[in-house]
Amino acid sequence: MTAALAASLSSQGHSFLSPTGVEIVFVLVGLAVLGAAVLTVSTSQLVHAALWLVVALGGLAIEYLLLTAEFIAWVQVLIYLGSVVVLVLFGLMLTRAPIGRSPDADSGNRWVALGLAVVAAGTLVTLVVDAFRCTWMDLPASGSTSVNGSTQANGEVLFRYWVLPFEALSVLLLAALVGAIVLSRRHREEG
Amino acid sequence: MPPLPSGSVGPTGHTEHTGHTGQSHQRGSGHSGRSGGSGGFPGRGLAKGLAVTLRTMTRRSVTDQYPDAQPELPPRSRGVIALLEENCTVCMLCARECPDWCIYIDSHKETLPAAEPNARARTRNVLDRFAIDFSLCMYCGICIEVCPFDALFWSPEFEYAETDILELTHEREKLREWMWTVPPPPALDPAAEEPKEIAAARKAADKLAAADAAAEAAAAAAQESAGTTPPPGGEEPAP
Amino acid sequence: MEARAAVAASQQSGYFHAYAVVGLLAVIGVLFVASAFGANQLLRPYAPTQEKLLAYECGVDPVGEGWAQTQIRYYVYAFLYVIFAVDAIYLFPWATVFAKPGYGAGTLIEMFVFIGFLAVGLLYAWKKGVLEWT
Amino acid sequence: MTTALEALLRCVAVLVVFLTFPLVIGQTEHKVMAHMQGRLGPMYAGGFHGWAQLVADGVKFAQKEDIVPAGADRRIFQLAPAVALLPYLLVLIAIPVGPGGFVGQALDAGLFFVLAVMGIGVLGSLMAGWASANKFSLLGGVRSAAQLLAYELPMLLAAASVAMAAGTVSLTGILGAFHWWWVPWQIVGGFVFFTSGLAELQRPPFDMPVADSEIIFGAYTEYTGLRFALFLLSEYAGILVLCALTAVLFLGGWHGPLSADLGWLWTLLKTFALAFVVIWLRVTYPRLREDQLMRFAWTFLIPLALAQLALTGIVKVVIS
Repeated sequence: MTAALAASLSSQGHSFLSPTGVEIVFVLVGLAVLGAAVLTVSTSQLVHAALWLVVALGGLAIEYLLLTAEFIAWVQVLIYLGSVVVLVLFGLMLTRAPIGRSPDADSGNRWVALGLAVVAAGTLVTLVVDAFRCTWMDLPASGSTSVNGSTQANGEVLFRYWVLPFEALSVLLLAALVGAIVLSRRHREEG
Repeated sequence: MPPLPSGSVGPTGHTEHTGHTGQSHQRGSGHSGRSGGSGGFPGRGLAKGLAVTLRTMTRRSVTDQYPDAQPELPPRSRGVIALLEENCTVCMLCARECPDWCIYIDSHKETLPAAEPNARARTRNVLDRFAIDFSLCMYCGICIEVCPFDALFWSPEFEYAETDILELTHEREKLREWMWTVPPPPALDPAAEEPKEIAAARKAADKLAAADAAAEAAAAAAQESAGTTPPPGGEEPAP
Repeated sequence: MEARAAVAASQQSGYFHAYAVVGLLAVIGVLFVASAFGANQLLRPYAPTQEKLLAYECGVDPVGEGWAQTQIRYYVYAFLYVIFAVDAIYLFPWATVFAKPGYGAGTLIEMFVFIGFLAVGLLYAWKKGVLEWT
Repeated sequence: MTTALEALLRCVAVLVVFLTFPLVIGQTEHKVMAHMQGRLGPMYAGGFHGWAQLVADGVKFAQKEDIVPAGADRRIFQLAPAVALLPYLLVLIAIPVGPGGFVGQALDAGLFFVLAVMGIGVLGSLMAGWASANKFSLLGGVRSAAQLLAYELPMLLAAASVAMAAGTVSLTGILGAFHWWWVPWQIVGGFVFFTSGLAELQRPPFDMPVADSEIIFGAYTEYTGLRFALFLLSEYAGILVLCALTAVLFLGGWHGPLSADLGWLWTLLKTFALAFVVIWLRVTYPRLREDQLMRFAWTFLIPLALAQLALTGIVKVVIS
């Protein structure tokens, strides 16, 4: 399979009519991510929702990989799976997530939420499609080891052109840090 | 608290904590633990701990390969309690002193006919049951200590595991059988004082012998009648 | 050098081939676990009793529900971690380029400024006693 | 087709290593721990010094009843061991053993991949802890999550230091750029990496999440049979991965005296020497308390890792 995949890659043209293995896998994983995401918001078991979120985020990481955004993919796994999800589970445990259904997990205005979600998704899709309509990005040619989304490529771009935002980010992170500490301390004084 | 001893332990004797180090007293002024101390570097205690385990690893292990090789038990090992039934007078001291109440004794009284016409008939306790429940016994040895007639002994035998806990109650036949495994009491030190019992027995035996000798001598003297002088009584002990 | 060339040759298809192999290993791993569970199902006895299915709490019947109040201060650590992890991620792309020609000391200082800000945050947390347990 | 076949072979080889090396480490632990305590350890199974003890254990585990507590969340409870185990299998493929492509699969972002995937394993503990419907399990699960959060960061920082030194995040690339003087240069980072790795694996003295004298066996309390065995396997596979990674990142992996053909031997030697250290530490030190654990990570390891980063950066810019 891999050989076929590689062969089809090397002779790849810009066409949706002859889908390559990568594109097929991309669509399949995308469907899985969609399913996991729907389950995340529709299940009435809190921890199950968090675990479905793990599946969705992990699937997204695979999508990144398929788009050759190697660096972002592993950041996704490291940050989102490794910590945000742990954080989510933490929160659930601290708020007494029971085993089994929690009937009060439904907020009651699910239709409003669904509408909002559809609007947001529509906006995003329109935006992305409109912005990159005919822009083709070459996935790596065979034989090259450097990928568009590799760590090094990211580093080059980041530290050559985007240094100031990068430094601003540190201030943002510092603000978040101080904010978290202040909030948690107030919480403790109250409790 | 750091995991290893620290605090106000004096410089001397600190090396004792490492157990069988075998090293001479290096100046152990630094207290172990992460804090380090005067003279030591931080983490000295941690390094010491590592050294101890590593050194132990290079030594021969002390494990007895038990089922393959019998262990060498020290004298007076507490394996199982043996009963010398003949010495038992059913005084019940052992059963009463047992902290676990694991000694069961049944007996009845028997009246012996009087030996002489004038004497009273005597009663004697006859042992019906003597059992020790080794599933309860905690091997404290109090019963053996309190027995005034030397009827209970430690035996070093320890292989009497059973698949049924009830089997661990050893009845008197079994307890009597254990007697055969009781080792002889250890020999005394060469210069030790003679045990009281032996001294008393010897004294009694000597007295008896002297009395016999005296009687014999008296008889001989009586036979040889008055003319001769009695034999010198120098060997006779003073009464 | 020959070896290097051989590596390059064997990795001709590069990126996608590499991750395809990783994916293949993932599939093999899942198959392994699944077959282990399957074989286990055939081998093992199944005799549940009510007592066996109780939660184990050192031999005492469980009291209350299977939920214990945990310390909220874990949560602060989790916050701290997320923020610092985001920071640490940036070290990797930086690490690959900062010593290359055209970057040099300037890039090093940029990163020091970045880390400096976060170190200030850590000091703040320390000072505020967040890192203390009690 | 040959490429596919070769890939399959490599994957199977990785699986075999994954299933046997942890057993070797486990048996070594049996023996080393015993001798460090003046004992002999297992002596019967297999005849010679009990070499087959873990095989026997495995057979026993496979035959035992698989109990799912009545109150448990069945699916998640059953899935948890697989989630804990598989990340280590995946990581193993990216670790280079010898020069010239002697690796499961070289990845460009190898270091990153390894760090990211290793972090997933803790989800298994967390799932197990929550799904068991047992107070002690839940405590254990939360503790292991807290431990991951505390120690992932110093690990990342220390790994970043190596990436800086080599100028790449590919594991083979790092080894290609290695010089012997990296060992003293990166020794602090190596210490931080190894220590936080130990803590992530929940090995003593960082075994708060399974503290058997306090919370029975933490998240794994309710597990029996094969699922329990898989959790144990994941622990020892974790030791293997951690030691191999430390050897590759900080001790030069396949680099060593003598001919380059023996590179794989050097990697193995270094890995097992580190595994010995893991066991040694377990025997020597008592368990840390939870607050000591947190303090150790945040106020000792992280500043140390940051200092190493600064040192690496300065030295690197100076010499380039």
